[in-house]
Amino acid sequence: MRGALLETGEETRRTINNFLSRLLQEKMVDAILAPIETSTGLVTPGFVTNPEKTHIIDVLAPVIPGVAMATVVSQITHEKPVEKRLGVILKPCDIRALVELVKFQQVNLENIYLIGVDCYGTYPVIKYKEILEKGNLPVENVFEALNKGGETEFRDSCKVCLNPVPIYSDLCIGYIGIEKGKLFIEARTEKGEEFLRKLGFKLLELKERNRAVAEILRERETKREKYFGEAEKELNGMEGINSFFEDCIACHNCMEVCPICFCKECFFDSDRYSYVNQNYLEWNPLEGTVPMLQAKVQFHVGRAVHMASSCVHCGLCEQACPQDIALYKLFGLIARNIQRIFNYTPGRSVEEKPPVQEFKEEELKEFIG
Amino acid sequence: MELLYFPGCTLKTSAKNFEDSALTVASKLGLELRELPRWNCCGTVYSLAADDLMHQLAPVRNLVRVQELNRDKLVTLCSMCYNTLKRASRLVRRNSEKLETINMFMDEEQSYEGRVEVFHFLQTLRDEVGFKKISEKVVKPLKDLKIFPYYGCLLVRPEEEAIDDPNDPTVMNDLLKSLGAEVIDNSFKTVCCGSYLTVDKKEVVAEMTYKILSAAVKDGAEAVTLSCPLCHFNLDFRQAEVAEKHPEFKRIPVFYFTQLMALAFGLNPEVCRFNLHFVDPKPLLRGKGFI
Amino acid sequence: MEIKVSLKKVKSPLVRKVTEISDEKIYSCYQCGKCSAGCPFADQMDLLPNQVIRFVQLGMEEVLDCKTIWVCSACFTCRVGCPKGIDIANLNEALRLLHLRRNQDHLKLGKLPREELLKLPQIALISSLRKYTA
Amino acid sequence: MIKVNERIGVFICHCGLNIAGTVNVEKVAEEISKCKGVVHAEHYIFMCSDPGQEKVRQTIKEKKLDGVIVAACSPDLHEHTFRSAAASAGLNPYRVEIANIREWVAWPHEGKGEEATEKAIKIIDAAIEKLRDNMALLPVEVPVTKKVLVIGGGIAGIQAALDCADAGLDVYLVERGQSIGGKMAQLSETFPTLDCPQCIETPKMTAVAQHPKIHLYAYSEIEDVNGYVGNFKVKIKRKPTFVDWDKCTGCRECMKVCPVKVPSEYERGIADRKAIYISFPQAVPNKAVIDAENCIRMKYGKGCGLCAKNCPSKAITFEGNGSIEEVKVGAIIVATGFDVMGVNSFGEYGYGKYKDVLDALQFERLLAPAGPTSGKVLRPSDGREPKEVVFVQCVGSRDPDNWHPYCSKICCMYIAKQAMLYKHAVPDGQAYVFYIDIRADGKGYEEFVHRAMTEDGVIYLRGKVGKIVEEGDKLRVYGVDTLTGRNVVIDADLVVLATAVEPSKGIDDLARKLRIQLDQDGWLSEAHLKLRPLESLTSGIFIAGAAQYIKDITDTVSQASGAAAKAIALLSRDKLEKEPIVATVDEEVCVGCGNCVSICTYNAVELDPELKVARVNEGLCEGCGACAATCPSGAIQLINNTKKQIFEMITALTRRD
Repeated sequence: MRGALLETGEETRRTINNFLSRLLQEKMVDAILAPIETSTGLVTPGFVTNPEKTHIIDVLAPVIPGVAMATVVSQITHEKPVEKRLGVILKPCDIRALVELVKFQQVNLENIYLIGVDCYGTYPVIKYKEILEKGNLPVENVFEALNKGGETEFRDSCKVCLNPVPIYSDLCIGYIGIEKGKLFIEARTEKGEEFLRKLGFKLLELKERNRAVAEILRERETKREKYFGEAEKELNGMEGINSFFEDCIACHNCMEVCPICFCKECFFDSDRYSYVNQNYLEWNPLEGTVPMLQAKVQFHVGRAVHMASSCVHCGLCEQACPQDIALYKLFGLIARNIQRIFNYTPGRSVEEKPPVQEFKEEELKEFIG
Repeated sequence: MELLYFPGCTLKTSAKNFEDSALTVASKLGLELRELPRWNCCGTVYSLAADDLMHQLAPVRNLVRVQELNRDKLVTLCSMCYNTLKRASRLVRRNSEKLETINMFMDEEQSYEGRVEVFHFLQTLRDEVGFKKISEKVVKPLKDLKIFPYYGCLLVRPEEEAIDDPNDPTVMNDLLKSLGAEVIDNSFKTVCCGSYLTVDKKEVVAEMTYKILSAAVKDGAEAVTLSCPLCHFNLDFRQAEVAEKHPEFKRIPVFYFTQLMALAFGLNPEVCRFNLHFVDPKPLLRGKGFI
Repeated sequence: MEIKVSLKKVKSPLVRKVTEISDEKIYSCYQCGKCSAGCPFADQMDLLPNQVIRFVQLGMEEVLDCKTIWVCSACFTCRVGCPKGIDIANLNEALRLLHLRRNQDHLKLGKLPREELLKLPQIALISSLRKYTA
Repeated sequence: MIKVNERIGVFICHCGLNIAGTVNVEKVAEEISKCKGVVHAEHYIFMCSDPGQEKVRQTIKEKKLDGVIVAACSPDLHEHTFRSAAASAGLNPYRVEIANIREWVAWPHEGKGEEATEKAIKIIDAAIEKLRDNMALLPVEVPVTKKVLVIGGGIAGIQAALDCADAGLDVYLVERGQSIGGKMAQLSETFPTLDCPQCIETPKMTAVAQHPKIHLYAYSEIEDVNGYVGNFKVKIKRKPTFVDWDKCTGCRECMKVCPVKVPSEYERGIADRKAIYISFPQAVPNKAVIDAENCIRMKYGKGCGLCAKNCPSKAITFEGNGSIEEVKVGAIIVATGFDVMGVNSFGEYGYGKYKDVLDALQFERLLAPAGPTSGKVLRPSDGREPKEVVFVQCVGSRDPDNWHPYCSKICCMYIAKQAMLYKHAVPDGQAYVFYIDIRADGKGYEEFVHRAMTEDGVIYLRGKVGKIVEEGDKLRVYGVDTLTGRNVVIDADLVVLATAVEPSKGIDDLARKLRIQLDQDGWLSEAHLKLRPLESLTSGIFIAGAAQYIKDITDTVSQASGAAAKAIALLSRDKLEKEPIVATVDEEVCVGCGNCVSICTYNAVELDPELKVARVNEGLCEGCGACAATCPSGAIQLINNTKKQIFEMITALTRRD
C-alpha cells in the first residue's frame, strides 16, 4: 500500500493537524469530524470546518471517552446521507464498528471519507485524567510512555486488541513501525491516493511497517488466548454468569455506549419483554434464598446474543460500567467464540453479510448434527 | 365291487405283507381287488426326458391291458407304481402325437385310447369307501397307538399327480383316525427318504431316515405308516445303519397302512406277515394288546 | 476362475441338448434359490440346484461333472416350490442322460456287496438302474 | 398473564394406547384442571373421532369456552381438524392450540410413565400460557389470477398443460428447447406395451399447439418470478431464434442447404443436425431456430447466408435479441424433467472414448425406427451389425461413494426393453444384461422382464462390470456373475450403459427463482413425500414428473394430471384464504436494520425507503418466523407466536414446583 512519509520531528500532533488543515484548504472535504480537545484536556467528537482551527484536533489521544465515533456517524447519517463532504477520523475499532453499522443500514457512507489512525491502545478515562493531571501529557510523550511499558495500564480490551492498524479506510495515519520523528499517511483507496496526489505528496511503499504490526499481533495473540482462557474458566456455566452480574445495577450503560447496540428501543426495556417478577417467589423455595437476578441476567445474555457476532471488541461496555464489572471479559469471550463458529470477522468488509442476516445450510453442523 | 388292481414287482416279493393285508382288508370292505391279468413292470420310475418315449411303453402297455377288459380304472398299492402309471396315462392323454408314436411302437398291441384312470388304493378308501364306513368295520380300535403317517414323494408330487394336498396331505391321517389311532403329524411326512439312492448312497438314505424318524419319535410317535415298498425298505431296513451311527436312536416299527387296518378290523394277524419286517413290530403290538 | 460368456456358448450343444431333453425353459429361472432352499439333499451336493441351472444358462460344461445330478432323488420338492414352474429334477435328469446316453453308466451293481444286493428290494434295484445306467 | 374470566377447556386424547399406554391421562386431566383459567379438563380415547370432536363442540357451547387446548398428536395431523370443530361451535379457530403429547412425550418416553406424565402436564401448561395471548384471527384473503404457468414441455408439462387448459384455465407453457416433447420424444418404444412415442405422444403435442387456451413459449426460459400464491408475476424470456416465426412454415428448405453440421441434441450426438434446425420431424412448434454459436453468418457477421437465400418465405432475419414478456398466473407447475449422465464420467467403461460404448439414450436412437439408422442396429464405429451386445445397469446409480446414492428407477425396465428390441432387430444376436437386482414394480413390468429373459433369451448376469477394454474390433467386458461366483468375460460388439438419471440442468437456478427447495440430490423437494408429493413448500407451486424424482411415463403422466388437478382446485376459487399466522412489524420500534429482509426466504419483507422500517407482504409471508428470530429489538413478530408468548411458555416449562 502506497502512502506519503511525513517528517514530524517533535511536532507530531501539529503535523497531523496541518495535514488535516490542507484537506480543508484544498476543499477536498467540507468538514472534519474528529476527537477535539475539551477544556479539561480530554477529547470529545466535534466538527472542524475552518482550516485555521485544526489545532483543537487530537487524533492520537489514547482514550475514548463517551460513545464510539461510529455511533456519532450513525446519528448524523441514519436518516439521510450527509450533504457536505465529511472527513471522519476514527480509531481501528471505530472503523470496524462503522462497517458493521453500514450492514445494519444505520450508517450511510455517501460523502464520507474515512481517515483511520493507528492505535496502540487506550487508557481508561479515569487513568488518562490522572496522567493529564500529573504531567500534562503531550502527544510525543505518549510514545515515550509506551516505550517504558505504559501500555500495562491500557484497558483490557486494548491489551488484547488484534487491530492496532485500521483495516478499512480511505487514508490511514500510521505510526506503528515508523521511525521516530516520522509519520506515514497511507492511501487505502483510490480516493485516498487522489487526496495525497492532489496535496503534492510523493507516494512510496513501506514494508517494514507490516513486520512491526505482525510482531505486535504475535505478542497480543498469546495474551489474548491467555486472557480468554482464564475468562472461560471463571465464567463457566450459569452459576458463573449469575455471580458475575450480582452487583449489576441494571443501568444499561453498557448498552448505551455499545456501537453495535443500535436499536431504537431495547427489547429488554420494552413491554414486548415481560418477566413476571412474582415468579421469583416460586423459584426454588427449598434453598431459602433467591436473588432477583433473572431479569438482569436475561438482559445481558440477550444483549450478548444480539451483538456478539458483530462485536468489534472496543471494550467500551466495560469502561462504562459504574460498578466496575469486567464486562469485556464476558462479552469479548462470547463474541470471540461466536465469531469463530461462523468464521466471521466484523468490520472486515462491507460486503460480508453478518450471520444474523444469512442462513447457510452447512453452518452450525457441530450443534445441530 | 370289483376293482382292477396293479400289484407291481415288490408286492409279489419282499412287500408281500402289503399285498396280503390289502387284499384281505379290501374284501372286508366289500371290495374285490382283481389282479390285472398279464401285467408287466410299471416302468418303476417315470422317465422325465421329453425326447424319451421308449420308457413310456411299459406303463402304457399296462393301461392297454385295462382297456382290453373294457375297463377304465386301475388301482395300485405301491406309491411308485401309482406315480409312474398315472404320469404315463396323463402324458399320453395330453399329447396325442406322443400317443400315436407309442402306439406305433406297440404294433403287437391294440392301440391305447387314453381313457384309463389310475388311482391309488388310498384314494379308493377315501373317495369310494369313505372313512365312516371304515370306522364302522373297526373292532379293535388302535387306541393309544401313536402313529406317524409318512407320505414321501410320489403320492403327493408333482402336484398334477398328487392324491392329496402336496404340502399338507391328510388322507392317511384321516384313515388312522378312523382306525382309532393317535396321529403324530409333522412336516417331515413329505420329505423324501432318498428313494433309489439306497442302492449306491445308502449313507445318504440312512441320514434321511434318521432325520425323519427321530423327528417323529421326538413328537411322540411309536410307529410309522406308509404306502411305498421303497420307503418301507429305507425307513425300516436302514434303521440298522442309523442305530450304528447314532447310538441314542430308538428303533420303531414301520407298517403299511393296510396292516394297521387289518389289525383294527380284527383280522388274523397272519396276513400282516410281520416276519418280513426288519424292525419287529410285535413287541409294540403285544404291549398294547393288539395281538 | 473366469468364465467366458459368448453367443457361441449360449448356443452351445449343452444348452440346446438340455433344453431338448428336458423341454424346460431354463432361461425362465430368475435364481430365487427356492429349489435349493427346499432340497432335502442340498447338503450332500457340490452345486446347489439353482447353481446347476445357472451353469447351464451360461453354457458351462463343467456342470456335467458335478455330484449334484447323482444325488438328486427326483423327489420333486423343488418342482412343487418353483415359482417359475421349472422342473429342476427334470433338468438333472437331462444332465444325467447326457452321460448315460454316451453309455457312461454311473452305477455298477457288480461292485455292491452280495449280502446288500440280496436285501435290496426290486423296486430299489430297478429304479436305480433306470436312473443310473444306460 | 391471567385475564379476567378466562374460560379454557383442555381435551386430552388417549390415541388408543399410543398416548394412554405411557401417559397417565387421568392424572394429567386432574392436574390441568387445577390450572388458572381452566374450567374444563377431560380425556377421551380418540379425540379426533366424530364423538371426540363432538365433545369439544358441546363443551365450547355448554361451558362458554373462550379457548381450547387439545393434547394429542402433532399439530401437523389434526390442528386443522380441531380448529374446524371449534369454529363450527362458534369459537375462533385460532383460540385452539395443540399440545403434542404423542410425538413429544408418549413415543419417546415409552416405559417411563411417571416422567412422561409430568412432561405432558408441563407441555399442556406451556400451551395454555401461549393460548392466553392468542388473538382471534380471520384468514388473510388474497385475490386469484386464474391462469397457470407450466415450466417444461416434456410429457409431464404437456399433460399438465392440457388438463389445465381443458378445465378452462389459460396456460403458459414454457419450453427451453426448440420443440416440446422432452425425453419421451427421443424414445424408440415404450415399456411394457411397446407403443411408439410417435403414436402416443405426438397427438398430445399437436393438441398443445392447437389448444386455444394454451400459450406455447418454445425456445424460452423463465427470467424472473415474483409474487405469491394466486398472484405470481413471471418474466418469460424468449430466446432469439433469428428466424421470424410468423413467417417460417417449417418447410426445412433452410436445413437442406446449411453447410454446418453439429452433433444433434435430439439424436444425443450419434447423428448431426444443421446450424439452422428443427429438432425432429414431428417438432411442435414446427419452426426453425439458428444456433448462433455454430452458424457461420452469426459468428462472423457476414458470409454464408445460404439458408436465407433458400427460404421461400423470407423468414430468416439473423437478427433479434429475443424478448421478455411478463405474465400473471395464479399457480405454477414445474415439470422440468431429467437428464442422463454425460460422457465426462465412467472412464473404466471407456464411455466417451470408445465409439461403441453408448449410453442408453443413444441406443434408444439407434433402435428408433425414425432414428439415424432407421431402426437398424449398427455400430457407430464401423456400421456393422453387432452380434453381441452387453447392457450395464446401475452405471452411476446406487453408487453413493462415487456418484449417486439413489436408484435411477427406470433403467431395469428400459434395458429389458432395449435388449428385447435388439433381439427383435437382430434375431441371431445375443444380449447380456449386468444388473445388481431387477426392479420391475409396475403393472405388467415383471412379466415384461420375464418375457425378455424367457422369450428373447436375454442373459442376465448378476453383478457389475469392472472395466471395458478395446481389443481389436471387440470390446472386452470384464464382469462378474455373483450367482456362480465367477468372473465373466464377454467379447462384445457394442456396450450400452444405463447411466444414472440426474435432475435437469439448470434446475438449481430455476428453483432459486421460484423460491422452492431442492433435496440433497438436486431433485425438487415436495411438501411431504407421502401426503403432499405434488406440492412444493411454496404455496401455489406444484411439481410434476421426473423433476421431483425420476419416474417412468405412467407415473409421470399420473403425477402431471395430479399436479394439474391441484392447480385447478386452487384456481377454482375467486379468493384464496391464507393462514393469518404472519409476521407483523411495530413501526415505532423497528430500527430498519434489514435483518428480516435479508433472512426471509419468501421475499415477504421489504424496507420502506422513506420511513426506514420493515413492511410485511401478508400474501407472501409463510409464517416461518425467521424474521422474528433475527430481529434484535423484537419489532417484527409472528402473530400468536410473540416473544412474550414464548417467554411465558418457557417459564411454564421451567417452573419448579
